Amino acid sequence: MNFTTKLRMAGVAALLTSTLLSNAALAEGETIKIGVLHSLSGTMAISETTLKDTMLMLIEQQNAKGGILGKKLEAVVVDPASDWPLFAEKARELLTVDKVDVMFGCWTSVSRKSVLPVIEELNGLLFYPVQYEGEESSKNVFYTGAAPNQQAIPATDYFLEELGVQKFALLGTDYVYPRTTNKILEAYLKSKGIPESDIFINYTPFGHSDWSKIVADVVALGADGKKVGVISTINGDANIGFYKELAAAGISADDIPVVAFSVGEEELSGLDTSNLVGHLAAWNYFQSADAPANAEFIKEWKAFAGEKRVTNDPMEATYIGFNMWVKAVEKAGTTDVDAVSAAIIGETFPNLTGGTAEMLPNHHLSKPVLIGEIQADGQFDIVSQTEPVPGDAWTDFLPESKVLEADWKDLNCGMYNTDTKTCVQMKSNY
Amino acid sequence: MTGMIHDASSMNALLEVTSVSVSFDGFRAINNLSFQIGGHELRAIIGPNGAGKTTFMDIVTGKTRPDSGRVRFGEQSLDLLKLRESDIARAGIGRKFQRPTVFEAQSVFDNLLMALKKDRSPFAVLRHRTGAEDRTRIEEIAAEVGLAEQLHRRSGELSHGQKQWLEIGMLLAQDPKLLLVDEPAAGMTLGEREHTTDLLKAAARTRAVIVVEHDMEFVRRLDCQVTVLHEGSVLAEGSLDHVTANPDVIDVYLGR
Amino acid sequence: MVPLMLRHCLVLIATLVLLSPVKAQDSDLQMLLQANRAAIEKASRSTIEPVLDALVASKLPSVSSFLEKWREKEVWQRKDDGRFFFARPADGGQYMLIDIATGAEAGLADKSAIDQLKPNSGVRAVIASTLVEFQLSDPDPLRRTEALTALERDANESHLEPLRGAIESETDPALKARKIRLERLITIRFGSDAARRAEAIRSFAGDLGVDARGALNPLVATTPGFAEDLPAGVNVARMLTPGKSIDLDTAYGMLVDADKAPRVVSTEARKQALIAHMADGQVGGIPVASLDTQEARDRAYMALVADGRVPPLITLEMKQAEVARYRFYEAYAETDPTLTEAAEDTLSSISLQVGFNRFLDLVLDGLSLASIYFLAAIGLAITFGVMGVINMAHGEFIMIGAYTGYVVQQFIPNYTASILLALPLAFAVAFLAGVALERLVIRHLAHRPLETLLATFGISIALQQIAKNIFGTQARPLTSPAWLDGAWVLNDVVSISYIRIAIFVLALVFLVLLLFILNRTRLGLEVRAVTQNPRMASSMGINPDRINMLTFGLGSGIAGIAGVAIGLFAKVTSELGSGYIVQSFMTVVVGGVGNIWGTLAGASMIGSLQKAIEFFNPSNTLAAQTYMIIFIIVFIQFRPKGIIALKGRAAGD
Amino acid sequence: MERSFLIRQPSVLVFLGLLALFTIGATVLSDGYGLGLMSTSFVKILGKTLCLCLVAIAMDLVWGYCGILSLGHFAFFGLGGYMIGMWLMWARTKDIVIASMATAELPATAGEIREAIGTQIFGVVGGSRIPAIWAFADSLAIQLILVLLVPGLLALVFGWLAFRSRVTGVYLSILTQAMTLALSLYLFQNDSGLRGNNGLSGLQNIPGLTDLSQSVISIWFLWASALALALGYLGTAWVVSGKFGHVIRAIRDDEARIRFLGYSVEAYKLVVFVLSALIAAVAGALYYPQAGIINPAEVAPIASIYLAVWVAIGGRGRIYGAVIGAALVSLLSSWFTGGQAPDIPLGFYTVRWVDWWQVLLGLGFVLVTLYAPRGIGGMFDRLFRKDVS
Repeated sequence: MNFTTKLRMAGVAALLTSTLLSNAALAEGETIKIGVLHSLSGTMAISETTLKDTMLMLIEQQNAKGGILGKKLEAVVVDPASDWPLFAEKARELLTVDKVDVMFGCWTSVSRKSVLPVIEELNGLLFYPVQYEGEESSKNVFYTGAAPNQQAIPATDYFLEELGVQKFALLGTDYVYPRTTNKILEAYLKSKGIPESDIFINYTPFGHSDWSKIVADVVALGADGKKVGVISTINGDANIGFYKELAAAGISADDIPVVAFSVGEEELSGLDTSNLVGHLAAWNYFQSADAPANAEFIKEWKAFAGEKRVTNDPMEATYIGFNMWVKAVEKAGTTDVDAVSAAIIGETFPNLTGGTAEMLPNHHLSKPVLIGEIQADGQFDIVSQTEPVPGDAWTDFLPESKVLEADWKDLNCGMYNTDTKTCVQMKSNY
Repeated sequence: MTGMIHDASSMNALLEVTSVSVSFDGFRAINNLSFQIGGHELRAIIGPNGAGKTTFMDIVTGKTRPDSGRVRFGEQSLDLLKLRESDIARAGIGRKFQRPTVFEAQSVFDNLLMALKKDRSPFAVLRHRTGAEDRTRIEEIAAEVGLAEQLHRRSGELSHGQKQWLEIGMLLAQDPKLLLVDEPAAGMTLGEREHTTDLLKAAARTRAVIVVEHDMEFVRRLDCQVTVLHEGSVLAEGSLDHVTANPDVIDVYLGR
Repeated sequence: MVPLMLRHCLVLIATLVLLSPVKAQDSDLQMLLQANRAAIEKASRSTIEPVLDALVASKLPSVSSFLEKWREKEVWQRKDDGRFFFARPADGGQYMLIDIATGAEAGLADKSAIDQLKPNSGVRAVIASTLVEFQLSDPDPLRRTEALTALERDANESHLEPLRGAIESETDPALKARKIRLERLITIRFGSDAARRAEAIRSFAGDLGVDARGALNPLVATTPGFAEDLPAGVNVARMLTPGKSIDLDTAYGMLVDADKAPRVVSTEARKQALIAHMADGQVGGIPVASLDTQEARDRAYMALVADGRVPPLITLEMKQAEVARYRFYEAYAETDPTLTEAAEDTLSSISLQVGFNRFLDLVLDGLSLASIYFLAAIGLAITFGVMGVINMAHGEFIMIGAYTGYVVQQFIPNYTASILLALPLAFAVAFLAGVALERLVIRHLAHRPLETLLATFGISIALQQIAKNIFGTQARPLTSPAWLDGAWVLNDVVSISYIRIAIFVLALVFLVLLLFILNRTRLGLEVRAVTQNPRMASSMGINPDRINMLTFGLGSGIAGIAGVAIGLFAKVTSELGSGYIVQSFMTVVVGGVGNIWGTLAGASMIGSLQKAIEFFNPSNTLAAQTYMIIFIIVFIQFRPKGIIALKGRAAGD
Repeated sequence: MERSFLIRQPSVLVFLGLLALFTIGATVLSDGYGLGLMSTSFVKILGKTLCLCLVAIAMDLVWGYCGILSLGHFAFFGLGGYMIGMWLMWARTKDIVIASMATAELPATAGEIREAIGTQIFGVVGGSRIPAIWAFADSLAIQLILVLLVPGLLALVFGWLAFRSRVTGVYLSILTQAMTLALSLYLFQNDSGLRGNNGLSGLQNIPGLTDLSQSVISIWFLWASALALALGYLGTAWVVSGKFGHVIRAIRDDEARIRFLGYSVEAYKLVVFVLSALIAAVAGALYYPQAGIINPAEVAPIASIYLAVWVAIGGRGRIYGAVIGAALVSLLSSWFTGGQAPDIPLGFYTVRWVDWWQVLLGLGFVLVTLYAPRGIGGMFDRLFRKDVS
């Protein structure tokens, strides 16, 4: 190409352009392209790499089954490097340069918020596999992780009813998910008759390691004779220091139980759990779930990624999301975003824990909520499993959100005010 | 008190240092030193190593703050101890360091340009345009110090002696009332020394010049009043012949 | 408590009635369980109590052992007939079932044919509390301890008498003391004799235990109330003056809640009222289109009020008038004033003690944090302070140390041995890495400190990524030996974990060791010589290159050891070190460069100050860190050379 | 600015010419205005790269020319972004709110609109009260002034404190790093009123221009960034070419000596520091609408260290060096993280660029500092036998 040759002479920038150009030319191939938008470097790589591997495994399996609609699947893996603006940049690149048909990705809310305007503008499709704070429903996103009512609220109920907790310490890493979740929980607890003075809230930075004072503060909460429980939205590495300090302080789960929303098998593999036995986590999936589909999934995962690897909730969410998308594409006979989006609502797929997940009109799943106690081997002992709970995009426990509803089937609106009967906005406010 | 010899100019001294002391980590570098110099005078300061010559200059130029004493300068009797280095320099005291310190990355012209007596505030400098007047002045000074040919060379490329001259040139460009010169002749060839002596003598016609020097030959050539420092105080003052005849001085230089 | 007892009796009767249809060969226990099968299968704290009461009331001998096994999750249920068994694993993935009453083997079963009962911790706590009466006088001291632990967590009125009965016969003095203390605690909460309760209350004066405060605080808990005249029998804690000790709005709200005053019309309610009374494009004579200011809306609403179509607004005066008709007070839930008075007295004596001890605890926390900062920064103090080298890869040496510890643990499963080996090994590995860095990079950048900063930053990102490539992105476990588990507990307020103590000791050891090396050894002498005057030193036969290499290795090696220590109490990831680098630099700079004492001072100041800020702002640790850094920035302005300033080359002149 | 200045600085003309060519070329190739051969995402990358070049120039001014190694310049860059981001979010949300309230029974009051905006913007971080710092968010003009004022004031106060007490060299570097760390920690708190970790997002949607496609807007921003870069380059070149430039280089080379010439080093440093902070702020204000989101991680210390590294790689003390360094490293990063670089199978191990590119980058820094202390710009100079100080 003469044109390209000229460009090459213009230097590095042009060289890059030409690469992009040639890629763009190839994009109309015979494969269905799947964008994988997970950080492979930076702070979030710790969690997100696993999901990238899960996607690669699922795609490989689907190809072994013959692909979809007679076409092979091709993964386009990019690395947004835990850099939030880079998520938007990479998403745009995936949609316009690589021309992917669907994207699976993001972990943190801020990365999703970064990507949202881009996919809404370009009418892309994103499956988001992580539990999050809710308060969002985009036409172009399917949320296969838990909304607060599928994780935080049932866990709090468990605390109130099963453990008789009367005083709550809400400990979180200082970012959006804990903040919003705690705000919802605060409102929920007050509605359950817990006075404000019995709710202690603390926020720590990412990767916090100096927990002794906070643990001491929590212990001191017990001084008015009420049973104290900790609801932890502590993220990532910081958990390790927290649990170590908890164990060192000799606090057993029977004294002060901790229920965590961000601690799964993967996080526990980073520490010695013998002192943490009995503390809790709430998820929609545990590796220990006793179901044939799960056993099969774990076997395949270990064969793909290695014997020592564990499975976790976001992996199941990815798995369900991927399979639902496959079914929807087959049903629609095309990968066209609007057709697939319409086809996927009401679609069902078996959970790994038994039962069936259903995609709701608000782009969330209905899934059972599981509560597990940590065991000495780093796995969870499931002590409670609910019937499938429909994910709620807008929580019922905050006055502003109570009146809001998302429905992409009939109302065709992600933020519908049931009081005024108006669609507040078509596109998300990020 | 030593240093009882006063010449006529001391009545209206340009620089008046009174009972200054300073110590570093217990070592008394300057010990109750008093010193005066008039408006148009050439003065040499000699003394063995560690006599406090450089510290004395540091105090006058504001680099070191004395523990006690007074330093007054100029007609308004400015209290130098209250001023910062740059203010002191602007008040009219120029200093040449022992090792030539010119801005080696920049040209001779630029070095002189920076030294030229002008408004030194950042915004004035930002607006500065180098006019014909400035060029003429710089060329004059360059000619005076013998660097007319070198004006557009990088000063880092100059020989050692040329750097010394450039530095003297920079002092002249500042047009100070008082010049402090630290060992100007160090490392110079004989011819260069003569030229330097002439420069300093010429400079002292319109301003006060204090030369710190080791080299007795050079001091003799300067042909001026001499102050001998020892252990941070003035040991003797007067003509070179006078002080070299002083038994104390002989003792210090030759004795121990 | 009477209705509860009644309920229990009813359950028991119901169970007995249900007994007959169960198969004849079943033991009484099995029958009883089958009768309550649903409640046991889906055990919940709120529903399990009647079942437990029935079991206890049955007085069957095997009840206590069944409860214990149940609590330990050792009870299984056969799926086909729902019968309960104990089980132990047998060959071929099968389980040997054991009869719950006789302990006899009852045949093999496939794992898929049986379900394990997994009572959650709430249920387990209830079971434990039920077990208390069986265990209080058990000959096995372990069981007695268990019972006491259960009582400490959750006791009720019914435990008081058995506990009192079990004190006399107790032989173990420690357990006896625990029982006596518990007896007093439970007396405070459930005792029936006021004098005895008051005595128990007073006996806890100055006691720091959380349990003591836990028993006393409920006694002095108050609820606000109001009345036209103070009713008799209310134990008033204090009177409330509306507008002063109680908010006027809160007070008025109490009246509204009790239907004693009309509800305040909120802005939103007024808006709804306007919408409801819209007619012909206007409300109250004002066109709807012009209702786009609050002021216009208020006018429209007042017009509606004038027409009597909406409730009037409640003005401040009206609120005040209403509130003035009542007296507001805070009342104790406990009606006996002698008890509340005793509790208040005791608590005030405790709170003074608690305050002091909390301060002590804060000091310990501060010391601990300081020792961690010190360990992290001390290596830097050597390389930066003594050599003037800015090593941005210092954090990565810490990381190298931590990963070394992790690798050692992969080969040596004994945690004590592996830590003891890991410490010198981490030093050695980091030392070598440091020497390599010094020889390959830093030596060539002598006297260009800002450029060493950039080059070592490059090394830092490369090392981090290499660690990621080798060890993966997941955090790796670095487990401390069992003897470092737990905490040194002075009382319920002051405690510090053994790991932190170990780190503190390690920091002290290094302080002494380094002071020794620098001040008393040949190497130290040479280091100081090179620091002060390299040219002179080399003319005296000291090889400055060698000294720089060793110094740098020493600093890096110590960072490696710090890595093991930090890994023990936090986490091992590739980003472990980068979290400490800025803090370490600040520690060194604040303390004063080139001086180990300075680093100590810097670490102490930063550590204790951070804890102090956290103390005043306990809900936001992030803010504490922010203020800390701002403080450091300001501090440096006033002491640019740090707390302990040095002169000479190291001071950066 | 007179003719003689440009004649004495031929490199400035060359650079401006190349920049114009580049911008026109990109426009011609773009989706929005041209042949459609260059994707919008790439145009955005180019636009952002220009902004990074501009902040690199600011860094070069303060470090390369004046010798102050600031490791906190992204604080100013980020603050510039935040200030413009506040208006972008506010105005966009206001449009949405007014549109959704248009159908309500009663016309909305100003208070209701404010409240609804608050809920929309802060609902996501669990709040609805509008923090005081958003007082002027409604006014583009004021926020534009704040783009300069806030970072400028921070630089002024910080610089005044630091230079007055003569904190220099490495100490100053660490202090500037602490400054940006404190800022990022502060912004991380939800209580900061700037939406905590989520930051300000959706900034690419320009209020009032919602009908325009991003392919067009991206070109506008490319031009705006190019213009800003051109002005920044020109301005910086002018500043450093005159007597002021000589003085600040003299400060870099020998601070004490220039002091004895009567120059107040502190005042000069402060002027340079603030000036460079202002340039950085402008760059940030142009960068983030293209990036779409700004959050506290952007002002974390590491970003500023990278900035120093770009300048070092490009060659400090030469303005084009800063531009080369910033453009090269950021475009390379973008390429390597894009998954476009092919993996290298070695049989026993597959070298994947996502895994190894950071290692290469790091070692690259080391090699450049060791063997090419004048950076790529220095090699340029040698090529053209030019003697640059």
